[in-house]
Amino acid sequence: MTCDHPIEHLVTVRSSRRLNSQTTVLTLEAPLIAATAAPGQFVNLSCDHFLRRPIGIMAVLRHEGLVELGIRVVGDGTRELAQKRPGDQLSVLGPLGHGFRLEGLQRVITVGGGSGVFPLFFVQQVCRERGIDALAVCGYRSIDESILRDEYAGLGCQTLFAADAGDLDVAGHAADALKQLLCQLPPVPQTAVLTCGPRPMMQAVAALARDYQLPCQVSLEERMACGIGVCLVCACQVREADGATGYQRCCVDGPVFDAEVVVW
Amino acid sequence: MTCDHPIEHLVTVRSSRRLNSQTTVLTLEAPLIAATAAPGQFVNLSCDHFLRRPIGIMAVLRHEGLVELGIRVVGDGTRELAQKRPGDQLSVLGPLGHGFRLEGLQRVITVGGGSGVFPLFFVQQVCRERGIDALAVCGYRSIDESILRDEYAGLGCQTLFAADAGDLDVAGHAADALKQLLCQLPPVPQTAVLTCGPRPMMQAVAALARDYQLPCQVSLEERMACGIGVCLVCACQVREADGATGYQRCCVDGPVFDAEVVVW
Amino acid sequence: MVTTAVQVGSLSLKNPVLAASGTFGFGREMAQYQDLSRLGGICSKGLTLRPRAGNPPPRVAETSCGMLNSVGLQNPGLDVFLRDELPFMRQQGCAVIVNVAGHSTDEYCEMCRRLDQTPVDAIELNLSCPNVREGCMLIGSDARQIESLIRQVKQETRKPVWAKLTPNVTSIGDMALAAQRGGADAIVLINTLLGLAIDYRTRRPILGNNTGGLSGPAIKPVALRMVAEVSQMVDLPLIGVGGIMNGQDAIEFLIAGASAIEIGTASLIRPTACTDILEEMTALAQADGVTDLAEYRGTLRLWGY
Amino acid sequence: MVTTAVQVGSLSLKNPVLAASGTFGFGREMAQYQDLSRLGGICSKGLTLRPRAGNPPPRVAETSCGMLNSVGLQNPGLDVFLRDELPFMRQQGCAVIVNVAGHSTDEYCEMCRRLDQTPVDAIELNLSCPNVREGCMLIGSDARQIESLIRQVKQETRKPVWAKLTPNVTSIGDMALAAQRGGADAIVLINTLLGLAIDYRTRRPILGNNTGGLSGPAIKPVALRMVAEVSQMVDLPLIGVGGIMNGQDAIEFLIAGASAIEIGTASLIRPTACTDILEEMTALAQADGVTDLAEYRGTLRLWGY
Ligand SMILES: Cc1cc2nc3c(=O)[nH]c(=O)nc-3n(C[C@H](O)[C@H](O)[C@H](O)COP(=O)(O)OP(=O)(O)OC[C@H]3O[C@@H](n4cnc5c(N)ncnc54)[C@H](O)[C@@H]3O)c2cc1C
Ligand SMILES: Cc1cc2nc3c(=O)[nH]c(=O)nc-3n(C[C@H](O)[C@H](O)[C@H](O)COP(=O)(O)OP(=O)(O)OC[C@H]3O[C@@H](n4cnc5c(N)ncnc54)[C@H](O)[C@@H]3O)c2cc1C
Ligand SMILES: Cc1cc2nc3c(=O)[nH]c(=O)nc-3n(C[C@H](O)[C@H](O)[C@H](O)COP(=O)(O)O)c2cc1C
Ligand SMILES: Cc1cc2nc3c(=O)[nH]c(=O)nc-3n(C[C@H](O)[C@H](O)[C@H](O)COP(=O)(O)O)c2cc1C
Ligand code: FES
Ligand code: FES
Repeated sequence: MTCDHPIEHLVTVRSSRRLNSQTTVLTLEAPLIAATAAPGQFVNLSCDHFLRRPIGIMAVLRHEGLVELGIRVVGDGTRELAQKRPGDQLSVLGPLGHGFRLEGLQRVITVGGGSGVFPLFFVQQVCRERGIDALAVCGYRSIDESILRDEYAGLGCQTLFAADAGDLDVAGHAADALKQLLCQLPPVPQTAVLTCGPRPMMQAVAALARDYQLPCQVSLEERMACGIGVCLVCACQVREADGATGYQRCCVDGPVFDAEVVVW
Repeated sequence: MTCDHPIEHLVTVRSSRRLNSQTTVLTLEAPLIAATAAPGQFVNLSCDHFLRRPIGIMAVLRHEGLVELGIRVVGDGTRELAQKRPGDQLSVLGPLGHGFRLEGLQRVITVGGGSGVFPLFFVQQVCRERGIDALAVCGYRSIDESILRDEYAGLGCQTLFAADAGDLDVAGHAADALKQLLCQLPPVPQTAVLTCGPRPMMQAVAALARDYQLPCQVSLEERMACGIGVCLVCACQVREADGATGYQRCCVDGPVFDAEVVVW
Repeated sequence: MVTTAVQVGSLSLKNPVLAASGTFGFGREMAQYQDLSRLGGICSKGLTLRPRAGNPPPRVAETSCGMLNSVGLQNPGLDVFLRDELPFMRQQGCAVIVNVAGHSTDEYCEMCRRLDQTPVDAIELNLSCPNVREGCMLIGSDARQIESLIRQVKQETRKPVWAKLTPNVTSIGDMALAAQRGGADAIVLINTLLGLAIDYRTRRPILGNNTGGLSGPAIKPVALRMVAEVSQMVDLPLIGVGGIMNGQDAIEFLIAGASAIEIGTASLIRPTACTDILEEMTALAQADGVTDLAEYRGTLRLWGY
Repeated sequence: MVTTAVQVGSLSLKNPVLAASGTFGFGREMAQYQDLSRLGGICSKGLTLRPRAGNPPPRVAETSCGMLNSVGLQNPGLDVFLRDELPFMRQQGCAVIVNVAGHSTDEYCEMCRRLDQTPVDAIELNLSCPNVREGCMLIGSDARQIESLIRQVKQETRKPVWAKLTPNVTSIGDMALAAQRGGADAIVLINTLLGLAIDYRTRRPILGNNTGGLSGPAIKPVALRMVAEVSQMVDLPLIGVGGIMNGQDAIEFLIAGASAIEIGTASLIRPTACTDILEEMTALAQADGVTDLAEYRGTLRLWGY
């Protein structure tokens, strides 16, 4: 029980790639994280502020020992992270959390909204590695705010892009695009819907999956401190086995939960 | 009364020159400060810590608009300042305080101890500009800890270097060297002793000056916050005109005081 | 354009930004760096009846996101203030609030009586200085003494009397209620938290007075809580102070229930903090579509109520 | 080699570093990242007699050099703790301190009675949780209730009883004296300061519970002051907590009078904070020529005394 499992890593920024005015992909030299991370897991990054910032893992390059993170600037911490330059160092805890469960699945449909497309890209990467059939739905506000479109298109699977503004494949939310996809899709056993994005979008996706009797996993966000399960500040309300509701820790019991247990 | 006199300057580091393991000279692009600074004045520098750090002005290059600061690393704030690189920016308040009074002097003897030699170098610079005869005494722990020796030697005036360790001109403190100097020095009217360094050294220098009936000005250090006279935290005990002791503000009433008023 | 004028009881301020006591002197030095007529007002350095030398140095210790001070009310005394400083302050074109501290009820009363005859806009009773042994914080930690002091002081002056409270109490609400009962015209929250810093090498307190008052962003959450707590309990105008460093902080205090705010330690880091913060407030309001800063006041919507 | 063993009353600790309650869980997660036998001890997450779900999220708000939490004593209840967690904690090779909170004296007593029969090393009475409406901080803000609670609890158990006090009081000394009169074996200073954070856009408190407890380096000066103040007033061993982020901070608390220290929020930023800080303490001691960490205790030399 008293192993010295390294959880804190001092990592160097390899490169930084700006996607648009609000979003940046950071590539970190973090071989230990790259070696063990599973899709849906996240890291907790130091910045100039008091608390760390949780960011999902977008992709790993295992051989190069690199980890990619997609960062959307919403406040001072993410702004600072998006401004990191090659050679900068930061302290990273990870990989953290309970990711998506892919075991036993034959087909996966990822449904991402906004920066939710980042961690789902890692799901796609792993599905390819494991030979799981995978389709993708990505929703954005508009073509201008769309991100990772080339990367998703490059996956070579069926991919639908939706935009509220109507300037991509489907006009509407990611859930609308998912509906369109599910209508035409021949049923395959062991199909699951995995979703990440704004809460109302995930709720709509979960409802749709339920209608189609597909299991659904959702990646929740909650304000965190430790990220490792000791402080209980990241409580998510879930339905327990006995039907009562209770709190689970987003950081270690999640961030990925079965849609069925989530109390929306 | 409602002028907008700029007191805060966002300045860029032009260069940084390491003198020894503990001391660095920073050159800042600060034309407004360079234009108006007088010897004995200081600046208050932003760093990663909550309060600014007061640092004396070591020299100005008025034509280039540059200000030189000599920084001795004693804690986290000075460590960070000493690590600044060309191009880094920092917020600087200055020039601040009441410097040395050179008006009417015909000869000046500067007596510096340790990092006290920094601000006195600026005195020497201005004495040359104004045609005031100036001599210098610089005291250090040892030759290894000595700083600005070439610069002082390059002034072309009589300069004595003292070291406790005995490995420079005079074995002993700066006050011992001053004594040696005063013994051999033909008296000149309007001579003053200006000193900066550790408090006990300045006290000894002041006593010696008194013995020789020379006016003496000392540059005091006190913990500061605002540096501009509004918070009263930088109290120095002085003897008032009526003989009673009271507090004056190191930052604006000083940092340079007549040795006569200082309560040691 | 954003309307900035606010009322603190009967006193009209051109905007809600006041310079806090003890971090702005009497405005003289600050006037070199900014146009003081842009401020809502200035609270003088804390005054006592007779001159005070203050505490032995060092008087400041840096802490994480804050500082301790132990100035101990160094001031020239009321007479010198009235003669040498008030005329200058009065000329600056903003409200003049005089911060007064006494050893005893009598001293507070005498100072207020004398100030009644002067052109000051309001009297801020410092019931909260942690750096002097006598009076002040002792009175300010006891609801009965607060009430009785204010009641007596109010007999001596028709000027608005503001009660500046200390956070070093079990129930700030009880102290505020006492101030209200005594007849205070406004409540100022908060003065500094009592703290200690140690030099681990010398094993000595850093401050010559051993302890000092903690100010700066470190205390903002405590100040904000006290403003929100008191705003639910009393009907008086509140003035929020504690760790305000920028326009957003200032607006948070208005939302919590303050009619005006005071800027303390921020002025020590940045001499133009008061005027900068006012500009930031109006810029944020504009971006928010708020046309009058007073609209923010007390708009905090608590959860579950 | 630096001797690290310290005594807290009758309890011997292999070193003065304890993990504070609420920031270390029951040690299970932390055991993955460090050898817990290197610690002096672990204080359990605050326990109540019956399971508690805790407060609605969000439960954390970042502040300048600190954070607010409003967990609200989420815990599985004493029974589940004794069955599922205590055996694991007991195996880690360090002292086990159980942090207990009750709605009422009866609950505190019942929990202590039950803990008396278990292999825990000490009971830390949480008289200071700012995040629950009942009991706890209310009791902890009233000297009489503190005294009477501890007196009754001491009837129920022979385990050392530590009183963990809240800083949200007018006189921490009075509370500590009351704990001493009641028969406490040690005093733990401090729990969190009550604070508020506001989202200025939504005009809502950030925390689902509206207010929360402020912890981290922001509060260190207050904690240090309270330890020094209480150490001059009571004869009990003190345990210092509040904003300790490194070995130097920890030693400052020893100098102020603490026999041991607890690391809270630092563990959330850095999972190995407790073991790191112990290492830093011994390295500093070595550099100082101090051969026994206990030598630091209470060596603060105040000015002017
Ligand atoms: C498991 C998880 C995975 C995430 N993955 C990504 C990702 O891949 N890409 C990405 O751009 N963002 C991601 N986020 C959101 C990201 O953590 C926040 O945007 C970020 O913390 C905001 O910090 P800030 O300083 O910019 O904003 P501020 O609003 O200034 O932050 C203030 C405080 O609130 C917290 N906070 C604010 N928004 C959030 C939020 N949405 N979730 C959690 N805490 C928040 C901050 O961590 C900080 O403590 C993820 C969040 C979680 C919980
Ligand atoms: C008028 C004046 C001129 C100075 N000129 C120079 C100079 O030219 N070169 C130089 O190297 N140093 C100079 N100093 C000293 C310098 O300000 C301190 O060494 C520096 O503030 C230490 O900061 P720190 O973070 O490294 O140390 P820390 O000890 O970590 O600082 C903690 C706090 O104490 C204050 N403090 C610590 N030591 C001093 C000190 N000696 N004087 C004032 N405040 C202190 C810091 O400013 C800070 O607020 C001067 C000080 C004054 C008052
Ligand atoms: C150096 C200093 C001196 C102070 N002097 C006084 C004073 O004389 N009277 C007073 O009521 N408050 C005084 N205060 C308290 C401030 O006015 C203010 O209430 C407190 O610092 C919290 O606000 P801040 O965090 O913005 O500084 C002083 C504060 C500082 C930092
Ligand atoms: C998330 C969190 C949960 C806490 N839970 C408890 C608790 O259950 N019982 C308790 O006595 N103190 C609790 N505390 C208080 C800490 O034990 C400690 O007293 C306080 O945080 C100050 O120390 P620090 O600044 O090192 O965190 C909690 C603190 C935090 C941050
Ligand atoms: S963030 Fe601490 S338990 Fe989840
Ligand atoms: S540092 Fe503020 S008055 Fe001198």
